[in-house]
Amino acid sequence: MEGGAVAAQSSRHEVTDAVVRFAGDSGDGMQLTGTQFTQATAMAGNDLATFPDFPAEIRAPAGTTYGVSAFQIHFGSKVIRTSGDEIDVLVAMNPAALKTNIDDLRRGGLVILDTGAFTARNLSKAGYETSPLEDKSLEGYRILEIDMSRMTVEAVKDHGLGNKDALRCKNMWALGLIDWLYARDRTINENWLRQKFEKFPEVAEANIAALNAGHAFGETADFPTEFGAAYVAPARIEPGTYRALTGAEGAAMGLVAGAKLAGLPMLFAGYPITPASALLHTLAPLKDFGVTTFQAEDEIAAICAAIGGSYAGALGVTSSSGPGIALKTEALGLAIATELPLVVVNSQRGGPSTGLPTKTEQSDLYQAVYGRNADSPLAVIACHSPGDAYYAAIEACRIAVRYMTPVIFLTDGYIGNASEPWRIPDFEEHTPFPVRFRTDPEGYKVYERNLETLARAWVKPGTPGLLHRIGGIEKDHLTGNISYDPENHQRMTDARRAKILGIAKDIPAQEVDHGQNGGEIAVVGWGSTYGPISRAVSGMRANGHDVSHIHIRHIWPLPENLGELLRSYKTVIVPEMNTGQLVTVLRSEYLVDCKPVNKVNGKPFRIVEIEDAIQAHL
Amino acid sequence: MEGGAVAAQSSRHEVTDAVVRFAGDSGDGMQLTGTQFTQATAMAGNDLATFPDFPAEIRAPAGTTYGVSAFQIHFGSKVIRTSGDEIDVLVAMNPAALKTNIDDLRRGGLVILDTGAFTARNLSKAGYETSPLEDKSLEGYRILEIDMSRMTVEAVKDHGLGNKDALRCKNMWALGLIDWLYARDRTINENWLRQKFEKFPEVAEANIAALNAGHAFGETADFPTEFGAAYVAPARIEPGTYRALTGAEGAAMGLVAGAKLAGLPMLFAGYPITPASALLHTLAPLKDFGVTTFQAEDEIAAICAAIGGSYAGALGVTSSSGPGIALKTEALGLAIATELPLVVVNSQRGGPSTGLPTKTEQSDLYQAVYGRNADSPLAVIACHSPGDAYYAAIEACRIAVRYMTPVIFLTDGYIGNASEPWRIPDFEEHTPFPVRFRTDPEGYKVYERNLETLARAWVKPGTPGLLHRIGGIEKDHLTGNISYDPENHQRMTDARRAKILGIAKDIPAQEVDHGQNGGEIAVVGWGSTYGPISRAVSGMRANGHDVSHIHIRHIWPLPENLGELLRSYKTVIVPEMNTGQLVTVLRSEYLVDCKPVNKVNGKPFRIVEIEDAIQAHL
Amino acid sequence: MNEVIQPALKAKDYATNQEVRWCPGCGDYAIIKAVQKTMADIGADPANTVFVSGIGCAARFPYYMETFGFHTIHGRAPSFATGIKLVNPDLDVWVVGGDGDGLSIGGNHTMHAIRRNVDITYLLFNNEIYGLTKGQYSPTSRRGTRSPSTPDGSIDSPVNALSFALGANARFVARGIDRRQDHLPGVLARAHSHKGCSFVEVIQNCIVYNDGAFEHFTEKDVKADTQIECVHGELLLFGKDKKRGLRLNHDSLELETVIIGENGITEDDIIVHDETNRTIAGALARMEPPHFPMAIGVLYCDPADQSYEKAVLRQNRAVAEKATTKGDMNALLRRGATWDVAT
Amino acid sequence: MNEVIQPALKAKDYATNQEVRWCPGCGDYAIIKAVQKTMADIGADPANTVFVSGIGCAARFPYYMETFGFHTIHGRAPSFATGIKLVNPDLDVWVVGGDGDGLSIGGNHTMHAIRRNVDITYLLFNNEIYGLTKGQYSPTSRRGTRSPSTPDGSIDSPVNALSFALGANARFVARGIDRRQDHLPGVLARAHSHKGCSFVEVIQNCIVYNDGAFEHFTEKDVKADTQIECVHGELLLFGKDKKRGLRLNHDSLELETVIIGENGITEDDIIVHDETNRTIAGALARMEPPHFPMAIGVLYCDPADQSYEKAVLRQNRAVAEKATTKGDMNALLRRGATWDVAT
Ligand SMILES: Cc1ncc(C[n+]2csc(CCOP(=O)(O)OP(=O)(O)O)c2C)c(N)n1
Ligand SMILES: Cc1ncc(C[n+]2csc(CCOP(=O)(O)OP(=O)(O)O)c2C)c(N)n1
Ligand code: SF4
Ligand code: SF4
Ligand SMILES: [Mg+2]
Ligand SMILES: [Mg+2]
Repeated sequence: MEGGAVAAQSSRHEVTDAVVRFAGDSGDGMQLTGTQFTQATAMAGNDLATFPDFPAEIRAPAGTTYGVSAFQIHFGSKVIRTSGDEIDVLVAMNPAALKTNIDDLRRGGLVILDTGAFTARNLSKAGYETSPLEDKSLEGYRILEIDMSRMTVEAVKDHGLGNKDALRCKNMWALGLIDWLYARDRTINENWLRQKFEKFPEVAEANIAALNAGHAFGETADFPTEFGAAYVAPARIEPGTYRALTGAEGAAMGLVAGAKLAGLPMLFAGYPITPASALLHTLAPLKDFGVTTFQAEDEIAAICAAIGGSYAGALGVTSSSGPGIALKTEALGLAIATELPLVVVNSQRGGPSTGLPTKTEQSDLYQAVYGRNADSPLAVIACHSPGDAYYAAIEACRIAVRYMTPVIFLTDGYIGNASEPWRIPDFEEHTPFPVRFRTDPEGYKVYERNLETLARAWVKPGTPGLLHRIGGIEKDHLTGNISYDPENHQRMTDARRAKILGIAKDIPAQEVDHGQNGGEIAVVGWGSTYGPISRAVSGMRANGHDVSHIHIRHIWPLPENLGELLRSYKTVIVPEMNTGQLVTVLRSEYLVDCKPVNKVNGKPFRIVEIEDAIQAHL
Repeated sequence: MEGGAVAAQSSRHEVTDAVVRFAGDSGDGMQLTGTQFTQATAMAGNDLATFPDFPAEIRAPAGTTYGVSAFQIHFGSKVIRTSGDEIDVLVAMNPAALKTNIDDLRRGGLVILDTGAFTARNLSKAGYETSPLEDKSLEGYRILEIDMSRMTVEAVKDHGLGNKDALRCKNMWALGLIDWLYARDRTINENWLRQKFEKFPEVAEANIAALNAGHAFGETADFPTEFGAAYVAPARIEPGTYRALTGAEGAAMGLVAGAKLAGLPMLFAGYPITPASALLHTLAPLKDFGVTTFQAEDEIAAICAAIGGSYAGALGVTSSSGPGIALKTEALGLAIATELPLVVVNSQRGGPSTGLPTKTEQSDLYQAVYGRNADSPLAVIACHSPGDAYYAAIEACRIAVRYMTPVIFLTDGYIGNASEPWRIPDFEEHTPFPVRFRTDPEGYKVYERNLETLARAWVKPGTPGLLHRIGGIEKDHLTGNISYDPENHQRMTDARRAKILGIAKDIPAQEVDHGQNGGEIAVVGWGSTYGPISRAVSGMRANGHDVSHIHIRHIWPLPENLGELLRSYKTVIVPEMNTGQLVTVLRSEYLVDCKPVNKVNGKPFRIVEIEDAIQAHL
Repeated sequence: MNEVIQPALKAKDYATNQEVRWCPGCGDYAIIKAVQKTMADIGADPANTVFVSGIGCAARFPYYMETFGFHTIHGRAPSFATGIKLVNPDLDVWVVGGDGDGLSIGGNHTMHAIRRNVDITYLLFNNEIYGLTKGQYSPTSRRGTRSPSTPDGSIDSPVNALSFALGANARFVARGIDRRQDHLPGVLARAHSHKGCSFVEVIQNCIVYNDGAFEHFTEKDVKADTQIECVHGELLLFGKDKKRGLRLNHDSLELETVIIGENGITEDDIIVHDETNRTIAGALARMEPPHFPMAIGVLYCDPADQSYEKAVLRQNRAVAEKATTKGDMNALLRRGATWDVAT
Repeated sequence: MNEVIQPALKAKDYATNQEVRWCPGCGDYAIIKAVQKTMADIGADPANTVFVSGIGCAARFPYYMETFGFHTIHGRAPSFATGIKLVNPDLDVWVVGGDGDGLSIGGNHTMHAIRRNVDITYLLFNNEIYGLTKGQYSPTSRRGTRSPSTPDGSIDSPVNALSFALGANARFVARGIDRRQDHLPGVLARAHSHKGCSFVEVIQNCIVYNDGAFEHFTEKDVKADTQIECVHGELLLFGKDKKRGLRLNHDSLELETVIIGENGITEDDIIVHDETNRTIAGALARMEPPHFPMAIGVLYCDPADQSYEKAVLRQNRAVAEKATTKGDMNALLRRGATWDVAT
């Protein structure tokens, strides 16, 4: 939290940005609290980024450390690119939440905790031998001890809830307090509560009472001065209509938009898996957008149904995360061989195997680019933020239908769950890329290629005069009949490769995100490392260092100018949340000595980690 | 066929080597004929290499071009490394066989054909509009027209077979003729016939009669002089006991040997697929060698059963080819996470998708090295010939059990079906690598690592005092209990990587197969390109060119000295039967500008193709 | 009315010009003949018909049908077919595959297509062997089958295709035989007309790797005594002179074969085939020579009110009609809380 | 004799020290309790016992059992178990998984483990939902189930776990209920003692995503009238005072529920449970409230002469004994034609 220069609002002191984390038991409703605070913050015109951190268990026994659920938000009057390296304010609803989150609090940061939950039983469940409120373990932090439990029960007592239900309003009490702290308009939260509990007005009113009580408490509370009532000016952001957007929403709407722009219905076939299921859930209700969702019996059936859908003339989309994508590889080969459009969304998570399903990682790039038997080229696109997921998904659809090819669309658990304010585009401004199915029987050859794109024509079954057969055995380069001819196989292999490599001509040249073409150091990233790299590079540039940020969306084929661009820097470093995967592709393609910077602990990079990596090469 | 200098045997002229191809209908028994000629040739002390080329159909209608089955053998008194670029002698049992094989005959080469099969019907089935015996299309070749059909029927008429059965002896007639041509001892074939038709002595005798008739015909036939009775001196090869060995046999016996050397029973679980099934078929009868084979319901069940087998304390082995291996990737991740030994054999074939199942390709290297979700390192080993398959398979087993890791063992359709004379080793001379299961409960930690190999201990369920649980969720680096701890995940990721990279210390330094360390050009190969590269390089060295051959067995991790070695050449070229896969790994690892030389038409490289590629860089 | 009269298509009009590449004498030839005859009988529109298959000899089928065809990957044909039907329920989709394709690697997809009741006609060619991969035993091979992968005889007991389908809640289950050209087209036509997933096992002789596996009930001289044709509403009789029949043992609830005229048995003892009876269908499906005749024909047919893809479509339409966004992308993008940032 | 007497283990001795991470109130707690009790009852040797599971809430089971445990990947547990048994048939192998694990992604492996008759005890926890992935509908969910992936209600009809198992030729099929602590251990003990694949469906309440799905037959006040305990050789009676029972309609061959004393019904009309009768087992498996009670207990048990892995082992031994190479590697390497090249 940087000190603000001018107090803009009466007695409030101004801060340019702050990082708040709400942490509590899975049952404490921390995700809702965080989302509501995000909403109010967004409406206040701040820029922001969030990072929800779920426990792996569905509902772990109350009070355990592994049952802690947290939601972090970073907001400010400046452009916000990450959810923040360190926490300024930690709201800890119980000892376990304190224990698992305190290490991320900056020295001198503020802890607001619910003493009512610091019972001996809860302390011991959290593994505390002595109470941190009594021993010296919290020295160096500012502590605000509040009996939120009691005060909540007190606040809602007129609403006729039992003690257990009353206590469940505790998160709203905390929200009220933090709303007060940053001068949020809590009517937004009130409206939401009324809508959510439409059928249970007494519950809505109890929650609102708690919210108000927390807010009122702020006025009288004894905050350490530097944490007193703060004011965060609206960020200077592009004018327009905004909404909060998660990566899963961004990807879902981008796919729907892509299908619309192609003029196609969509068949989305998936099988639940964390964190990919969010996409299925988001799309399932969108039946008025020509979306049919199909929950298949497994990932293989899902991709096969999606390919069947494309074969029949829809945009086939399938989605999973690493282990599920692994199961789809054989069928992916068929989509490559039959040259049908398909979008395969991979919401990456920690691996190998079941790994860390609820943690984030970028370790499926190898799988996307190389992970198939045979020479099986396809296109790979990665998004780098929730808002970017929308545009990247549209681009994935465009390439799929224009080139009659599967496209792997890489996102990850972090992007999927994180949210950011998003300037809503006008759909009419997108350039459509309507598909023209072939209907003319005259001279039709199944594998004849468009001279520009090298794509074959797309024919819907049901089209009179165009009866034909396709399959996974090598096919004659014109008729599509089975062919065992050696030269034909060479020709088809070359054509499949040329088609995919040719996409490079149809994508934007790689730009430098921040900095200049050429110089000392380029930091090259892809996917969800965007925020920390961007922030680290701009910070270091502000300090006069010659360092630039390049972020790659088109992982395969790579932009045509990328090799030249990379060669224009003395040093290229590549931070990835894996053991070094993009770096392999870049080194092999361009023979540039790119240096890997790796982190594989299930958490996004902190800005300082990128800064350190840059420092090491200065 | 190079002219020989001295006539070593009476009236026969000596040749140093020759390439003969038997081609006929699938029903004509060409594979048997080829194998029998191979046997007799091997017994005569020649070195040799063979290349069987099956049709894709089980049993195509007689007389069609796609039903042609061929068997090529290259033999000589010199060291033979490939089955030959061009054919010297083509035996064509029908018009379709002539049509599909004539292009591979060298100019001036000899065609021996069965005029009895050149009926109007067969000519038209083969797609000939005019008879090649009458038009000028065979000009430039030497043609020997023999009515083998009639002469066979004639020869066997005393054996009481019907006309159809009599005609089936035609291949033995052809064999007899070629036996005569190269002075083979046909008692070997006779003995085999007697054994094969043990229960049908009249069939055996009829076949022998045909064999003898063909042989007798040789004496009187009007061969073009340069193709007359030839003599091929025994090759100077290492003394010892020899046998003919196919790649499938080599790999199978290597796996059995590997398990024996480890002191383990083997559970081999597979699902039929061309060309991998041969391994299952070869192992299924070996029940007295502690081998249990299991034909699972699919490839996934197969690898899971194999992992289950390893978990229970056997050497788990699974085998498939590209599309089937793709299905195994998810489970492979579990073997990596649980750190259990496993050998995964991939008999590569043409792709993508179903592709060209009966044709060869080396296009699964990406899949082997990179083809998994997450950071999932494992070891990859490739064999380069039938005999080498034996030793490489042993090495795969050694690494799997010593490092508690899955090992992918790459072979291909060409190696699997090809055969070569093989000097049989004395099993007692192999160095055993006995597995010691942990049985001591004292201080047991599930993921504690051996300091040298970084492998965890292998504990069989059923061992008292060592109860424990493992699984695919990230595990604590000591206890093996589920751990979501970020630092632990980093630590385990690093450990998995370090373990595999550490294998590099335990494998031989890369040697130069032919040539010297450093110089103008290195030709780097892997797998079944060994023969043509070896031959091309030695040929060009004999002509004074500075070119060396390096052949890589350990694809991952690569030998420690490889980078330095590659850097010691001005030019490195990498021929592969794919669109450039090893080249990606080498370029990325060593930043050496390795040049790909690619061929993807389902057939092995010809020597001249490698020579041309070398020439282009001289 | 200005209607163009299409001349009726004949069986051979449903054959492509591609050379058929099954082994000479393979049972698949007979089956494709029966299918092409059925197509002509029902007047199928080639342009509206799709044959989808997995991998195997049987799965080569689509190449020889003058319709649309999709030769996919091993075991997954029902999943492709489901996707096709979800996008275009009006297409007539046939799935063809072998016993390995449909019951080994593909068993799960077969099961789920059946239980979902996707409106496809699934023809499973059972030759009790893996033909294409050269003769390994399959999940329908009888115990003791010697094959390249079981040189000493197979050990696992086989799955019965029709019991399996019934266990997966199939609503249409039938059996035909490659050699029964007089009978098979009728079964196929029934299967095709059933709305929902119709599952047909077609007994098929693999002349190369499993020749004669079924001769004990398909050879001319034995077939009358070893096959029973199930016809809804008719007595379950068989034998040359239809003197043999099936009776239900009311105590054991098992079927028994009896001879009319012997031991006082009359036609009244014989059960009438009721193709809507699930229990009987199960018992018929399990019958095998030598103790029983093989049941052929439609063993079970009890259509659901609606097939899967039709119901999906209906739900899609109903929900879409009620939706407030009405397919407007801008409305979707703006759904939920929004705020304006002014210049 | 100098034998060390092992003190008998108690149920709690089969529990690990790991914190159980199911949601408070989850039916899985009751099931593990029943399993641990069963282990004590049968005197299971922890060191000789392996729990194998796939992925899902249910599949976390092995972590909580003080035995060997292998938590594998989604749907494939039966395949791992098959591998384990083939290597060491003496191990006591239990497979545990949810309805998604065993019937959705893993349906095929379940089927093949059953038909092969691998000697494992397969416990399928059916909560009619995907618990671990937060509540999507499963293949056993009833039509119309609203879930995150089917916000407007599911459309496909569910599979019945026991019909499916019977269709796959299961030789042991049983059903238990999480809340029936008095009954479940008995079922588990029977399943365990069966040689071959025993398949047990355990009805399990997911308190978070599908709470109350089974209350219509598990709640205290209704359970007597909505559950029927199948006991071999005993009448199929249910109801508070055992006045209700199952009768067979000999024409339709369907089961009917009847009340003794009404319409002249006596105990003689009620069928005696014969657990070796496949036809009855099928009908019992299909029964569902409200028209029928849920059948629990051992519905079918008809052991084969031998389990798969035992038969494999026997064949291996027999063939090995007759082999001329006798496991001698040098003999193997030299098998077939060889020749010598002299120096
Ligand atoms: C993923 C995969 N695994 C294995 C194979 C090899 N394969 C092709 S067809 C087949 C089985 C053939 O048997 P079946 O389905 O009964 O058909 P049939 O040839 O007998 O008609 C197998 C195992 C394959 N093509 N793909
Ligand atoms: C290959 C793969 N696909 C999907 C998943 C995600 N997944 C984990 S458990 C599960 C289903 C859980 O349902 P069920 O098997 O019924 O178990 P329950 O949680 O209800 O006990 C799914 C879809 C996965 N882990 N792996
Ligand atoms: S192998 Fe058998 S099933 Fe396949 S085509 Fe030949 S005869 Fe038919
Ligand atoms: S989600 Fe359901 S099944 Fe899973 S632990 Fe919680 S209550 Fe049990
Ligand atoms: Mg078959
Ligand atoms: Mg479940």
